[in-house]
Amino acid sequence: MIFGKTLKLMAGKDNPQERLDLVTIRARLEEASGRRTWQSLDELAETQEFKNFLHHEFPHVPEKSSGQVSRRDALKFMAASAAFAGLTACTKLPTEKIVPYVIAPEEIVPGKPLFYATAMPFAGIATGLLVESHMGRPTKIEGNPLHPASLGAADAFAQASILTLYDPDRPQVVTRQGRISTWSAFLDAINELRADQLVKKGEGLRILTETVTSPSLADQIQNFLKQFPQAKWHQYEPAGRDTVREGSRVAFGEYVNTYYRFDRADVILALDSDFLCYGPGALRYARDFADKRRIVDNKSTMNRLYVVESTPSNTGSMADHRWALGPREIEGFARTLAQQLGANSGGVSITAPAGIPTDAIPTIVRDLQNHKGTSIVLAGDQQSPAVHALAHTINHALGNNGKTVIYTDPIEANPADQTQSLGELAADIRVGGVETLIIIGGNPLYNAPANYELRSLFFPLPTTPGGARPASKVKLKIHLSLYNNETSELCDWHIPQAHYLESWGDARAYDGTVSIIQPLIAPLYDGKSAHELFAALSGEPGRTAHNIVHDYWKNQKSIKDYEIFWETSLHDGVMAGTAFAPKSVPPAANYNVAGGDSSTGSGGIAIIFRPDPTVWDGAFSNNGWLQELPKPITKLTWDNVAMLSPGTAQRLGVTKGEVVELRLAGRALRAPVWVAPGHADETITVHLGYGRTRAGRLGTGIGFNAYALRTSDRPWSASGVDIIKTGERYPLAYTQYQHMISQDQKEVEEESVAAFNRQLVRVATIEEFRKDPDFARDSEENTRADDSLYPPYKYDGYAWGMAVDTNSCIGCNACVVACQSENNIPVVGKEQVSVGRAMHWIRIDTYFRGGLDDPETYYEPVLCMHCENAPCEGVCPVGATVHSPEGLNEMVYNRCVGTRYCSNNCPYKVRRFNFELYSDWTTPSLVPLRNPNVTVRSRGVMEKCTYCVQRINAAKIKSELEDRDVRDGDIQTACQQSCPTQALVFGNINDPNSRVSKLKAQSRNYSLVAELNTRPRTTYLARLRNPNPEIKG
Amino acid sequence: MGPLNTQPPAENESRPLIGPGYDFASVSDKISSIVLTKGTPRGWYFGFAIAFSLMMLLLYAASYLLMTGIGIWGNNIPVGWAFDITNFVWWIGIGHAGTLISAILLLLRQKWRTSINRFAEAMTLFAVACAGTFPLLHMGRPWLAYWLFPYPNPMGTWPQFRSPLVWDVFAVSTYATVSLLFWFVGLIPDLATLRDRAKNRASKIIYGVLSMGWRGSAVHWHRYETASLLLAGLATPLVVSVHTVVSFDFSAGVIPGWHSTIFPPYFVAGAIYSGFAMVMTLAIPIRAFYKLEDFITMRHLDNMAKVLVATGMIVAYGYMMETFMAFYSGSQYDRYMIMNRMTGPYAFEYWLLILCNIAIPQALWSKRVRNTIPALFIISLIINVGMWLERFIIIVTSLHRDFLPSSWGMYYPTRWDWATYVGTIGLFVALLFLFLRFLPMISIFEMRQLVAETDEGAKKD
Amino acid sequence: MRKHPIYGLMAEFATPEELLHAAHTSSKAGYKRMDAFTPLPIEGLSEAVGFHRTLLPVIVLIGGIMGGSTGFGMQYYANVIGFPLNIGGKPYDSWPAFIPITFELTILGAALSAVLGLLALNGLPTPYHPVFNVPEFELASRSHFFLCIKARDPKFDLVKTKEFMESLKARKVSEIQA
Amino acid sequence: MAQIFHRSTNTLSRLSIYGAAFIVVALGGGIYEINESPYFTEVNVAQPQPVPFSHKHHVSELGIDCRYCHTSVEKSSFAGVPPTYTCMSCHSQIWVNSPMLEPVRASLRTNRSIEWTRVNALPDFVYFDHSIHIKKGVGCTTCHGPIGEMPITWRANTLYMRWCLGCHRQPELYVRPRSQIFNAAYQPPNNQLALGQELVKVYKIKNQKQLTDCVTCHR
Repeated sequence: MIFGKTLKLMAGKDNPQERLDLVTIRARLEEASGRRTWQSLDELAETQEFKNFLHHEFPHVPEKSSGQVSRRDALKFMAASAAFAGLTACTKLPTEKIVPYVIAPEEIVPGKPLFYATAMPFAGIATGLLVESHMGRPTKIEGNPLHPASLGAADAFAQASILTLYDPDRPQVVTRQGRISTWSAFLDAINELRADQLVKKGEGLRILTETVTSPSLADQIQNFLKQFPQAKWHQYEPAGRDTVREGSRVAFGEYVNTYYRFDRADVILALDSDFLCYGPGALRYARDFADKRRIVDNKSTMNRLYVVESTPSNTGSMADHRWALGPREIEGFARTLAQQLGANSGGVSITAPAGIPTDAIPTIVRDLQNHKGTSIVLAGDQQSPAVHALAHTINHALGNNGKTVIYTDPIEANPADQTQSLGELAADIRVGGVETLIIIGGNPLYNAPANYELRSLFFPLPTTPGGARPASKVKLKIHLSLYNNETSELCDWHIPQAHYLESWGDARAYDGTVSIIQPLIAPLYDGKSAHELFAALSGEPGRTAHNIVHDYWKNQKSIKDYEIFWETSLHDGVMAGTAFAPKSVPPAANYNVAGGDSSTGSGGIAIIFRPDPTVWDGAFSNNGWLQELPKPITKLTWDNVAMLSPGTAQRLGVTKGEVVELRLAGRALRAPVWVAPGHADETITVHLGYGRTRAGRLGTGIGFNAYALRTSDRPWSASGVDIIKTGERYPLAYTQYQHMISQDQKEVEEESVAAFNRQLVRVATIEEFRKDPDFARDSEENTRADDSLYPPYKYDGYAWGMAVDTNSCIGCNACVVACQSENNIPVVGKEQVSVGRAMHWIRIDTYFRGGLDDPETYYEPVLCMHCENAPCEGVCPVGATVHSPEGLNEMVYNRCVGTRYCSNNCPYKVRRFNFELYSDWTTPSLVPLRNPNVTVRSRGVMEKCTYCVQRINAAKIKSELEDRDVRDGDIQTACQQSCPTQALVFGNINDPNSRVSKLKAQSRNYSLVAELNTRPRTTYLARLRNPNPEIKG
Repeated sequence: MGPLNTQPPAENESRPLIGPGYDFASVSDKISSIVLTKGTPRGWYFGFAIAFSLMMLLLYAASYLLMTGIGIWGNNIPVGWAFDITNFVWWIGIGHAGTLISAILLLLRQKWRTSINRFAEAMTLFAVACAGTFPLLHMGRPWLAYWLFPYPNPMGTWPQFRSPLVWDVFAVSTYATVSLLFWFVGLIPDLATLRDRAKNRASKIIYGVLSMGWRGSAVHWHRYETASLLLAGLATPLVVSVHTVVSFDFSAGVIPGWHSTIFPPYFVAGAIYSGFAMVMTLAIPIRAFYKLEDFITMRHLDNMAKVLVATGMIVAYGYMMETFMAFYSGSQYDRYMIMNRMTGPYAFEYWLLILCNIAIPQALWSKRVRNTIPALFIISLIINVGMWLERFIIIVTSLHRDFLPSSWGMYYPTRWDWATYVGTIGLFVALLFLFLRFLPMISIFEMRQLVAETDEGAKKD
Repeated sequence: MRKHPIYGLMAEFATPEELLHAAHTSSKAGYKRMDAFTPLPIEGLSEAVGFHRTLLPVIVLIGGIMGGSTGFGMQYYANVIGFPLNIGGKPYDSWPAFIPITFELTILGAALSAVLGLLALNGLPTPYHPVFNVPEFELASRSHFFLCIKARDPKFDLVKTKEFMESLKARKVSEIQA
Repeated sequence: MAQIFHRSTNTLSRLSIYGAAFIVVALGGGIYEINESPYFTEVNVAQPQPVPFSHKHHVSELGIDCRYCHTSVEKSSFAGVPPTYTCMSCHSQIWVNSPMLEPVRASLRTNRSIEWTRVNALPDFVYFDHSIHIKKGVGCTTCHGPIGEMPITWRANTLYMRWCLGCHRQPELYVRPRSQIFNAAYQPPNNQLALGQELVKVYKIKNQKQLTDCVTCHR
């Protein structure tokens, strides 16, 4: 009965207590402002009542040096009390309260979730989302099927951002010089500032924002700049797209936005571009790309993907041909290609890359030429302007422009070379030209190029050694941000920023489509949005974000019954007719693409900077889900590493986990080595976003800060880095390869070899598949139903099952986060991960084929197989895991006594055990986050994938209330829903017409370790490759 | 037990089972005096103190476990079981020798069992007590352990009787009960002796209550012997079944290295192997400390050594068959499992186990070794280690690399793993010390029978 | 007890052989209600004092059968009638899986009935018993051998019986206070 | 040798053996009984409420339909407890000054919810859904008991899993015609079994396998 107690602490089910407050707030808003309008939010937030609620609901979390410690103690206590609660054999349920509304908001049916469309701005660019809200508290983020950049999918960042919303480490009050202040006090300060600056026309007034695509915000800023003509607006995005913009400017003489139509492309050449997983439109690209290689039968066709890249990436692992090239070589490769295609190659000497067989390039050229208008050549966001320019001219030469490659006006409100723009700001500060600096979001003091030495400008060093530090030349520094971070620390004012789920706004998607960002909850921490801040700066503090956005578009769309248009835009999550029209831009004649190559310079080892796959530029450092999310291919968690190719590692005599010192242009950095199969030789990759000093209890002080080596002239790669061995070792936590005791690559290879011997991954080329469509089928004797002494169990009615098409899986991790969010899966921390106790219910197994120098990489999402003859069930002594009449392998948490026998006996090791009290029961702000339809597991309980049984039950009940059967597609598991490529399909396998049945009917269908006769319900479809027959190897 | 009509001693049993010059009186006095003397030897206090402190360590480890969870151990996914179940199987195995000596050797009319069966049985009880703690401690939510027993409850649920763990519960609890009964029945006449020999009133009463008024009536003796024989007849299949059921925990699984039909016989053999080793380990110091060389003679040790060789060879055969089957079966998983055992991360433990369980014990073939007490003592210790390693290897190496390479892992014990293990050893020894102090460690009335028989023999020639 | 102020007569012997011989002679002499007390079981003695076969085996058999049937019944009820569940696709009545517990409970039932039966038939516990009144009786659990002819015996006569017993080369014959 | 024990100990010792056995059994029985007792189950224990709301009065005497207050009972898992507003829709006209209703008026005034004590509580790992039970012909009083006769509400059933299973195993013994679901005074007819079996067919109620499946209630 221990659950009976514990779950009271967490809103396992809608705990009436939590429900009340948030919802009455919401209800109050409704009254205050009518449907879906959120004006007077901040007035309300000012009320004492609201403050009390906040305090009672989200009391301040005391600053702890390390969150771990305090959490651990708490855990002990909880565990103990839990234990003693349990020890009394029969415990009485505690008395509960029911707390009804005073006045019920009409659209809320207690116990039923609502969905709202909104959008998340990521590096300024929007992805459309649907957010599930239970009784007024957002609990789950999903993709918006109506949004062109999502089509129903959502990436890991977007889905995990809900955890950031409830992050207890977010600042909760306005601070001035680090001391608690208030918004109204700040407004007074602003008024002084305005009074002062209006006279000076904004002389010495500077605005620093991140990339802005929000038309309404841009409009506000422009108005502001009208008021203060001398003021300047700078933008900086650490993992920004400067080189992309610059490339287009070089090629076309103006900034243009480029997006691609993979649904029309048969041959794709990616120049170090991870377009499937990162960058604007990635979700859409992944879907279109996968659709072009979906296999129905052996007549199906596939597109072909060539990739040259330095760092192993998800896109690289999907390639039919992949070559690992160093940064310099990639540009050389692009030039060679351009030249052979007769395109403008910049008229500089061609350096044909060594890392690629000589016969390959002509073959690729031929392949591209055979697909004029149906091919794409694209360069990665981190490639030099030159490479981008070359890609543009190649596409032009191939006649892809307007067909597969679309050019539009830039989606940024104010496109610029941001690195340069920040440089100007730094220079102005240095000469004392900046009096007031207003920073909107971002964290420049952490992530600005090292050579700008921004920090010392904010916090000058003593002129004389040991002397007093002079005051910063910038008199007034104001920072609006989600966290009180390294930058806020040195600002005079810090204003807590409202999370995008708390505030109104708008943003453009990769193709210009505008989405309205509508809040799902009143700001939990008194946060303000950029809109509200600029309203204040422009002298109209009363104006709410809602009005600003609403009115801006009212002026833009001069249509009658605008309110209906507005409501529709809110409801759909996209604003009709806002996508940019394609425009034809001829490349400027014979432009010079020489130089600009950011990686030339002295030889030696080249270093590559990349945004981190899970914490990006550091913005997500304090997000436990993302920190613990195994990074693609490396499976690393909670750290960043310096990646080397096996060959280079051997040459340098370094092994995994060994700490080396990287020296570049007088700057140094210590980083643990990771040996990455398929990495380019003589090249080292470091990921940005770690080494934070002020990120919060989770993000502070883990990993190393790669920005320390990054300079404005070489933002993405530089040559001549020296690697010095230190002899130290650094413990790393990863979720695969955990059996390795020695650090050499032998065991990685052994593992993958075993995987292929055991036919866990089944691969063929499309030709082979056409010849032998059954190559993947399980052998007859492994699939006989009568392989048991006992009679087989009959499943009539629904029979749930899943098919996983490994041909579509790009290993993007979206499913992992979706599952974590849907099923209240706890975060366990680095130490626990390193001893093999990560809790993810779905994992993406990664195997290599071929030598580790340039291997093929294969992904295989593994979740519970829901075996019909489940080995786990027979061994459970209490029947805590049993089989449902619909074929689900059920895990009954409240019955589990934790013998772990089931996990031992699981051939797929998909079961996860709460070795300690992992679920956080002590942080109040995390309570509203939880999915009320899924039990939060206590300590000592086994758990595993349930096929999202809560969704199955909901759908079944709904169908019965409507007197019908569950239709195919009614039930989507969380992982399936989030998957950008629709690699996972769930449904009723007793219905021959369901999508899952059709997939399972394919000849590529096979099950893992079929010879055990476990008869898994989760089966896999074999991976196919489409290599160019003319290329050997 | 038909004592007076036993067959004439076979030629290999030339040496006496009891020193010369003992009659009913002196036997009774000598053994009971150990219990009834006022003063307790200083050595006893010393040994008990050490054992007791280890017992406290167990208590500490267990409470911390209860507070924090299994996480304090090294267990993980994939290695869900490690030290916990290893220790469980090891202790249970040790227990088996006691029952074997008292039941099977009784049925086989092996007279030499007489002087060692009492403390062998006691050892069984204490070993089972130690074993019993692990199934409880290894649970994620031990406070719900009672769910493994069938009882009417508000949930209307029952245990899942197909699970070998539930079989374990019944097997082990039955085993504990029957062993206790058997042991106590054996004690009754001796308790009567103590009652009658005791000087002070307190012990008279205590032993009086325990002996339940036994007065050695001929009729009682008659029923008593029938009962002993029946119990022996019941305990014999029981002891075999218990370790068979324990081996089901593994052979019922699908994991390569577990899923094997050879487990039941070779687990039973292994159990007896380790059990006799433990009897040897205990007997040698005890006979020295309490000057019992006349009762626990060289011939006892010699016979036990022979049993060790025999069971050791069965175990060795088990290992061989395991390896053979892995290759013969043609299952690549089994093949990989064996190769991994022999060459993988736990290869050292594996070869150490072969050394301890197979190589070194071969020395016992030599009569000289069998008659050098230090050698016997050391070898018995080595076998105990070896048998522990065997269980560790079976559990951990099978789990740490099973079907999907992606989820292969490693297991490293934490200090809490060790604390729990060493703690149970403390518990075991502490109980043993109490037993030696307060109960006759050798069956007095059976020694009288031995005296009677040897007199018979004497008369005959 | 009223009729006979004493429980019987107790003769003490030095060796099993003497006792055995004495027992035989007294039963020949027609004494029925006798008992012998020895520190160790002695072949044939119980027959000599007129006891032939015990019920114990039957009791144990019954106990075993009861234990076994309870065991199987319990499992069958729980898995087939009480709460049938699909466990790994096995049938509800997967009887092979029920054998181990059935077996264990058979043994348990038999063993319990063996011990309880033993105590019950022997009328134990009997902390108080007239024979303990005999001063030397404490040696019965050590080295001496006793024969007792109870007063309940029809042929019992304090004087005659005493003479008879002394004629059996008993070291000492003493009256047992009831 | 002297007797150690007195005659009486023979009887005592034997008694004590039976006694021990008896005590063990009694203990088990005792615990079981306590677990079934109102102290634990709270069956028939009227819960104190901020406002002494009488279902007897509102349901039986005034004949207000259950759904007037418990609005979401047919739509959602949660039957819904009426917002203060609902109470006041009547009580702004009648019993306007009744001191008994002061908390209600206060609630509306201060915009603070009335905190009712939950009468029928389930542990949080049990996922009960009202709507489907109503849909499948389970009447309110089947679980909530004679609500129409409760001056103050009490729990009518243990809500133990065993109790739930009773109906999930044999729904035919409990289901009623749709028209009667909200009838607090409904008494099952004599032909309940026949009727029930008929209704089970009509309502397409799932078989026992489905209904006693663990995830029907636990997730």
